[in-house]
Amino acid sequence: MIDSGHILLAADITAQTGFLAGNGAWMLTAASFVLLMTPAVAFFYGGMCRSKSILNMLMLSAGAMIVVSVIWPLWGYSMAFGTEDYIGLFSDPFENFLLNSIVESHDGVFGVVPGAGLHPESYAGTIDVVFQLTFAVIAVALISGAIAERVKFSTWLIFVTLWVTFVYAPMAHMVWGGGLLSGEENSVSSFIFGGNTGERGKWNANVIPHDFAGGTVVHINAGIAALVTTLIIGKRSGFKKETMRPHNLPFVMLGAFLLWFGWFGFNAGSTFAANDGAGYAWISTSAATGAAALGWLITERIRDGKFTSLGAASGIVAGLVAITPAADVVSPGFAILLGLIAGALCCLAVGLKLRFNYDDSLDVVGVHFVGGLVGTILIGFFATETGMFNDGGPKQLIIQVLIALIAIIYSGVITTIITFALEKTIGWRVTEEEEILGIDYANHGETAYDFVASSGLGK
Amino acid sequence: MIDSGHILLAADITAQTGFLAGNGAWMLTAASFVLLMTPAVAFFYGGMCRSKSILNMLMLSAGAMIVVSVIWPLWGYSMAFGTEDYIGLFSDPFENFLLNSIVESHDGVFGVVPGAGLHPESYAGTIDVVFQLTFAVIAVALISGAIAERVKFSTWLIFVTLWVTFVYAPMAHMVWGGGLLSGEENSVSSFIFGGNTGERGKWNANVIPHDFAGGTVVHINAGIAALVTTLIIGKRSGFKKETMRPHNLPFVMLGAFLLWFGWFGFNAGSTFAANDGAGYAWISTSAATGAAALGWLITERIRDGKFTSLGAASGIVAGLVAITPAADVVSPGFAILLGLIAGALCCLAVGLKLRFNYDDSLDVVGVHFVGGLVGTILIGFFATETGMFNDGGPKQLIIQVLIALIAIIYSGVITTIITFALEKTIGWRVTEEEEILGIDYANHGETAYDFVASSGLGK
Amino acid sequence: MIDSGHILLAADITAQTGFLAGNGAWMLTAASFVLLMTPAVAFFYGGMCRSKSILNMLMLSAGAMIVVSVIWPLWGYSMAFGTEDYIGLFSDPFENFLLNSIVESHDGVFGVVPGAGLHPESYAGTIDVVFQLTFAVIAVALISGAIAERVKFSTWLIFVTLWVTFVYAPMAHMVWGGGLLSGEENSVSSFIFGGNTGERGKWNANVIPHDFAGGTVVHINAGIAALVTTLIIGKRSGFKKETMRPHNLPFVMLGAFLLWFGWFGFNAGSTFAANDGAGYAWISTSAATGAAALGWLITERIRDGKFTSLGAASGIVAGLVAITPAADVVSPGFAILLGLIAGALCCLAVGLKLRFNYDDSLDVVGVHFVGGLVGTILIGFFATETGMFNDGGPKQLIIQVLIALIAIIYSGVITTIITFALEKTIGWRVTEEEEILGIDYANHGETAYDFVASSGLGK
Amino acid sequence: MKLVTAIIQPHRLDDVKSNLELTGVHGMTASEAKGFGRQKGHTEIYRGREYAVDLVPKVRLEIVCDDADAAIITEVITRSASTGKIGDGKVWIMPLDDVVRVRTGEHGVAAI
Amino acid sequence: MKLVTAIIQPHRLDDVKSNLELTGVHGMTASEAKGFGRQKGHTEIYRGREYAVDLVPKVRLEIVCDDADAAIITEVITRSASTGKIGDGKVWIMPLDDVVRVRTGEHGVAAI
Amino acid sequence: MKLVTAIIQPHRLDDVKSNLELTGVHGMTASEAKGFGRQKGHTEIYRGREYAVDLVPKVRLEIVCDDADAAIITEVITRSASTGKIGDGKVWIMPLDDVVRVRTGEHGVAAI
Ligand SMILES: Nc1ncnc2c1ncn2[C@@H]1O[C@H](COP(=O)(O)OP(=O)(O)O)[C@@H](O)[C@H]1O
Ligand SMILES: Nc1ncnc2c1ncn2[C@@H]1O[C@H](COP(=O)(O)OP(=O)(O)O)[C@@H](O)[C@H]1O
Ligand SMILES: Nc1ncnc2c1ncn2[C@@H]1O[C@H](COP(=O)(O)OP(=O)(O)O)[C@@H](O)[C@H]1O
Repeated sequence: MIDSGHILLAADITAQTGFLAGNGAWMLTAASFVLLMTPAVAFFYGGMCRSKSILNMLMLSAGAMIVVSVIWPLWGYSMAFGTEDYIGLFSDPFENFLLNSIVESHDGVFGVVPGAGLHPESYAGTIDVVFQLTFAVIAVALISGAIAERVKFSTWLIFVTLWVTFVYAPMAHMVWGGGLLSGEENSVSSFIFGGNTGERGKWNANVIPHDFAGGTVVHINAGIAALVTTLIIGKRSGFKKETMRPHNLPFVMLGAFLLWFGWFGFNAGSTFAANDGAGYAWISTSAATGAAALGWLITERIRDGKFTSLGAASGIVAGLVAITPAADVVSPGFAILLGLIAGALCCLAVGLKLRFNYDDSLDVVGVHFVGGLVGTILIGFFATETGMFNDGGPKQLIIQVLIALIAIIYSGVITTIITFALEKTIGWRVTEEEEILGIDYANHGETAYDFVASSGLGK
Repeated sequence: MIDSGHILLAADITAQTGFLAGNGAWMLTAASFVLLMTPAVAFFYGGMCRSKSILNMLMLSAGAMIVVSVIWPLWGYSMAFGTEDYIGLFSDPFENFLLNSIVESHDGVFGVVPGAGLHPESYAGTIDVVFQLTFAVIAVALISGAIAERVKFSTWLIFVTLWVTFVYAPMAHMVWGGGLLSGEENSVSSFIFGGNTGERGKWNANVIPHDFAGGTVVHINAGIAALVTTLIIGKRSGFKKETMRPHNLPFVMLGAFLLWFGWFGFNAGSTFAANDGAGYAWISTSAATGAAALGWLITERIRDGKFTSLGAASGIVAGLVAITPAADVVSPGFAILLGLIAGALCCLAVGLKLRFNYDDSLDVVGVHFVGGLVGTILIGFFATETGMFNDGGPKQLIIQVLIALIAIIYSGVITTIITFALEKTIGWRVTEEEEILGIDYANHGETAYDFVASSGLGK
Repeated sequence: MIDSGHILLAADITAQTGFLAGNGAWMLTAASFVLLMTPAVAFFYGGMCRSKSILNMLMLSAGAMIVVSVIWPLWGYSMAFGTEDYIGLFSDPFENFLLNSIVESHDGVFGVVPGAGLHPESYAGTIDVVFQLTFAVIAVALISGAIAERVKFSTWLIFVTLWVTFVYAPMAHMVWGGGLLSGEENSVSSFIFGGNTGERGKWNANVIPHDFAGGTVVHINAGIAALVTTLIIGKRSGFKKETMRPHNLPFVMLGAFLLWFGWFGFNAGSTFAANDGAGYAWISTSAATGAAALGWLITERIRDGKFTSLGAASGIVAGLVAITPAADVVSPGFAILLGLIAGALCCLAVGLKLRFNYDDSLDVVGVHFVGGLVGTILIGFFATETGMFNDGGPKQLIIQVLIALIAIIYSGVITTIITFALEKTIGWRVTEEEEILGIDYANHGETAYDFVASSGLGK
Repeated sequence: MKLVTAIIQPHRLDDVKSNLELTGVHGMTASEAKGFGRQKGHTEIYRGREYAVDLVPKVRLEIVCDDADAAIITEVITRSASTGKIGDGKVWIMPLDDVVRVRTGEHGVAAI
Repeated sequence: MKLVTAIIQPHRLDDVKSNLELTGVHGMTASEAKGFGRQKGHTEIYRGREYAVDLVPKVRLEIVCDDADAAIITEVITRSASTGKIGDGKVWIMPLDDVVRVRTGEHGVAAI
Repeated sequence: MKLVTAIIQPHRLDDVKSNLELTGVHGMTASEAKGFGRQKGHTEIYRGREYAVDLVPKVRLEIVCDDADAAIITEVITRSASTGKIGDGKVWIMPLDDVVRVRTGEHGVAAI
């Protein structure tokens, strides 16, 4: 007699672990792509500063990569994606301190995510750590654009540590780790719209907030933090008097191109599987990005008479940001519409800082905060099943606005506390004279370029 | 009693969908790599222009990415890879308008390509859309090198739309979508060499034109379009009087390096599966590329006495182009030979424009047209089974020459019509004065670099 | 009666080949990533030279890519990974000349590695060729940093050929191909510590030297070769008199960032499977890299008072190098420790050349040799099961020191012979006048940048 | 006629320029320069090695003017460029034989 | 001896240079400069903000010559550099005490 | 007072500078220049096309000094900059009316 159960099982496990390899391959790739986005941001921002500040700009991003690479395995991942939940805000930083339970194999097998069982969306737990790591890196790196050309590098390193610990990891937990802003039983959404316990004790919320790849967790979060820090830290010497044009627009373009590339890891990676859904997210992402660049360029052409390259680069980023929360739930047509709207709005939004007189130096608020908000809210209209334009009623819209608001408040408050604490202790700014001479020399004792050394004039 | 059929089926489906993940992972990656090739082209070309034109050069490529990202999901993919065929030239643009049938899942499952059934070469249909999208982007972006430093950005955006619609999508359909230049029943090849209907009604042509990853569809096509557009649009002010040296050769190298990198997606991705064939294509690609760079460098050394870096970069690209149609059917030895020939020939070919007095500014004709032709034709000699040097007789060679010819005629004629139409309506060129002052300022109101702002001389 | 064996088998094979796709997808990606590391090195080094030498620096790396792409399929792979072993040093270069047996499919199926049977770590043999190719390319490219700004390009091309043939391929064979420095029966380790023949005739060594991704094969090997070549070739004109500052630090950062990115292919690819182990290696790699950059920056801050960007870039590379041999056997905690140590030590080590008066121009010895050594030796302390800090006793440490020593001697001796032979025949150096005027013009007849052509002063 | 040449701190250029315009100077030529003097340069550090940069960025201004205006122009520049710190620069005045406007061929004061 | 200094439009350099060679001038020194004058600059736009660039790229030429040649050199430059558009530049002539050729140490006219 | 202007080979700058310091010169202004003269430029090759670069990189030095020092400064520069090869450059001396130190407003020799 043959043991059919056993046959099925054996074949099945092998087969299912076949998925592990496929999904793992894509998630390893996606994690690498997302890691590359931070250097991309570095060049996007670096090209936009003056030539006396590019090294520092690159170093702010590099500093984020360096510090978060160390603290994420220490306690960051554990705080965001541990199993215990503290009042919906974060999980235990010591549960997986130094990833101890994740990097231990049990009978030669490491754990997989999501959940415990093997299914077509599973992949190795160690890979999840690295994928999530790269999101934390870029989130904090984004903030640096708002406070460019004026802050002490040492203060920044400490800020990165505190912000990832007290703002990013909790926010990731709240939205993606089953906390307050998720659709779990103890979430705001369940509190308002209710839900019920389904089979196997799984909670089914009536309305589930949607943040596919980080519109709230990454962009609204970093965007509001950018606003707060620049308000506290203050303006650059010469703000609004000098125009401070970008010193190297090809670098800005390089950054935007690499962001576009890396963002496929960000969005198509956020399906956690190399399946049709990933392809779907890739399509939305590129459609929205192209449309947003068009939206920005057209707005510029009407207002200023030119299609600028800085506008194209900015529009690309605005589109990528806006589609981030929505890439898995908007059809290609709505993706294009969402992109057009985001591009035009962000183009107008970058002017706000002049009106309201805050020095968001490289427009993190105008692009990431506004873009993130646009995408998060438009889900309420465009989402395939739950959006108002798809007969979904207003509930999705309401919850989208709500999670955005709560995220703004949480991030705004905690970032304020951190930034103030640093201001009052070690201080944020280099001296005005150092700033005028160039932050590169002040912080790093270096200057970026020397094209004339061969002429003997380099020294 | 156990139901063995069911066991087999269950295990089998799970297993086969295991492939989906593996192939999907590679195809998502490959698509991202190919998308990166367009920025690579942008820097390859941008470094070659004068410093007053680099932004525009980058924008021509960015414009291609932006526009095609929007029109491909609208009607482009449908025209190229729909199921209906119109006189072998294209398929119905409305069949899959906005990808409507592709992004709809049926019982939770999206379609796969190729074909309907699951087999080891299957992968998700949504991923096919994005992989094909990236080819359309780079094909049209390549053309920009021929008309560098002188055209209006707005005209270019319209050209991109028309060319992808009326030239690229049809060409992709003809060769890869079962049209005139394929091996299907209604193809030129079947008309000439015949064929027969095999099992399950599948057509078996006696001779099948071979264009693995786009020697004809991308390179010959873009190359001839480049020639046509530059002839119609005319020369740059100062052509042949001034030498117009590259302003940033490290950018040219950066572009060439990124092209080499991205091209693994182009070629190893064109097996549509993460299998041995992909590895095989990777081997041919790198072998031919190395050999072509050597071929170009040696030719230069003999003729000019130096191994130039521009030559190395150009040779790399020439090799990548030439191996594109052939990477799956030439042995490593023949790949090296093919590369050497392509490198040497392209090195000589870039001089033609001076003799025949057309301003193919950055040598799109000399590299892509000639390189694509070399690879397409050498298949007739080198191909593993059907090439003359492998006892294959002359039929493959004849069909290769034929499809190249037909592609040249089709692309040449339609591109001429489009280019002329634009010339007679909105016009192509900026004014001569604007051109001399710099296309960057004329089109975009920007200048690329400002290394002296800190010296106060930036304004 | 159903044939359960058959069911199992059929399902199993399909399932297992499911792995092939998943692993293949990741290995194709990893190979592409590693290939990108050589351009990354090119920019890392290129930015560090003076503006009159960057093209040459880029060309030394490009030359490595070009030449090795051709010789690897010819005889390189066969020498390193063939089945025959010659006195533990290399295998038969003609066994797989032009990869003849690898690119031939047998009954439609190409071979897989590792081993003959299909198991979850299998992937296509053709993909192994390309993955290994990329390692050979970067190993030789690294050396170029030590002899920057002064050597003839033609001599370099010949050196690349000889070094990969007589140093790299044998070293890869010795460590990874079952040679002297492996754990096989005929290895040094088995000679000293013994072992026994296990089931199915497989040899089990008592102590197995550990070089995960190339601490010995790539970094110690290239590092010692760098020292030897610079000693023989001699110093740059002006060494120690002029300080020769980096001309383009953003390029240095670009290189370091791309190295970090590509290194995930290097390390996470060296598990040869898209599994948890790959994620594990990714975690160690990023943790050690972040920590090493911190280690370098802190050392600099204490000694020089500044956190330099060149220091951050160098620390990143030092960390990547040091974790390379160890990434699969150190816990995240030890990875951080290893990184800190490597960063600090390498920071101090780059000063040695001034004390001992050799012109290791861009610090290949200080970073790759020292970093590779640190990682290789610390395995003896930190390794999960065999390290002294994990109750492993001193045997692992002893064997690690030993393989490092043998590698140093082998590489040192053969590189000396090759370098001397070239010195005495075609010669290495351009003339001093050419060197002062700039190696770019001397070797390539070009200059890198022309930002002023529009001012008419470019010529 | 005179040629007034001024070596000034780069960040003073804007003020100098606008004050000169107020004084009625409608043309000048500027260029990059590197100064060497009492003001010491700075030290950059690359992989632990110090690199002394003793040439300091300056801007050179050249203004052709009528004999009578030289003094006042010198005065305006000196006043607007001065920060009181070492390294503020120099102004010097040279005699000119003639000046020509390229566009028209006009000579002398008419060409300024 | 005289020093003739010319500020010209960058794109006229080639013509000026070849015409000077025809006139028998075998040496000169050129450098980058930025001009400010009647010719207005341009406005660049970055994220909607305008950025006025009022310094215009120019080339400065310096030619040391015998007293007798100054006029003709000035004439040749003026003629070859002129496009008739505002911004064509200036030429000015200054007296020199002496000139030395570095290579040989020759003084005066022999050094030119 | 005098203005000594020197056009020299870029790689001689370090030596010239230190010798001038030894001679007691404590200030000078340097700038990039491109020379055209007997020394011929070089030919670069791009995709087979030759590109003649006939402007050679030079450094221009300007030193304001007391009348009495002009000759010795000229002498020191000439000596330290000379390599004996064509293209070593020129030094020329011009009369100055006055010089002012921006920081203090001092005039004449006191300002140097
Ligand atoms: N003798 C000189 N000849 C020409 N330029 C000089 C001379 N001395 C100083 N300079 C220029 O003036 C600048 C300021 O001089 P410095 O001695 O540093 O300060 P200060 O003039 O305030 O005493 C220098 O950087 C240099 O460009
Ligand atoms: N007074 C001046 N002193 C020095 N250079 C001047 C002066 N006036 C003009 N220039 C130079 O001549 C250039 C052309 O002058 P501009 O007034 O624009 O036109 P034009 O000389 O044709 O009337 C300016 O850009 C500037 O470089
Ligand atoms: N008549 C001139 N006026 C101004 N500068 C000159 C003149 N002749 C030569 N020069 C400068 O001197 C440099 C050297 O002159 P060149 O004729 O090449 O060699 P040499 O002075 O050794 O004979 C030139 O590159 C140029 O910068």
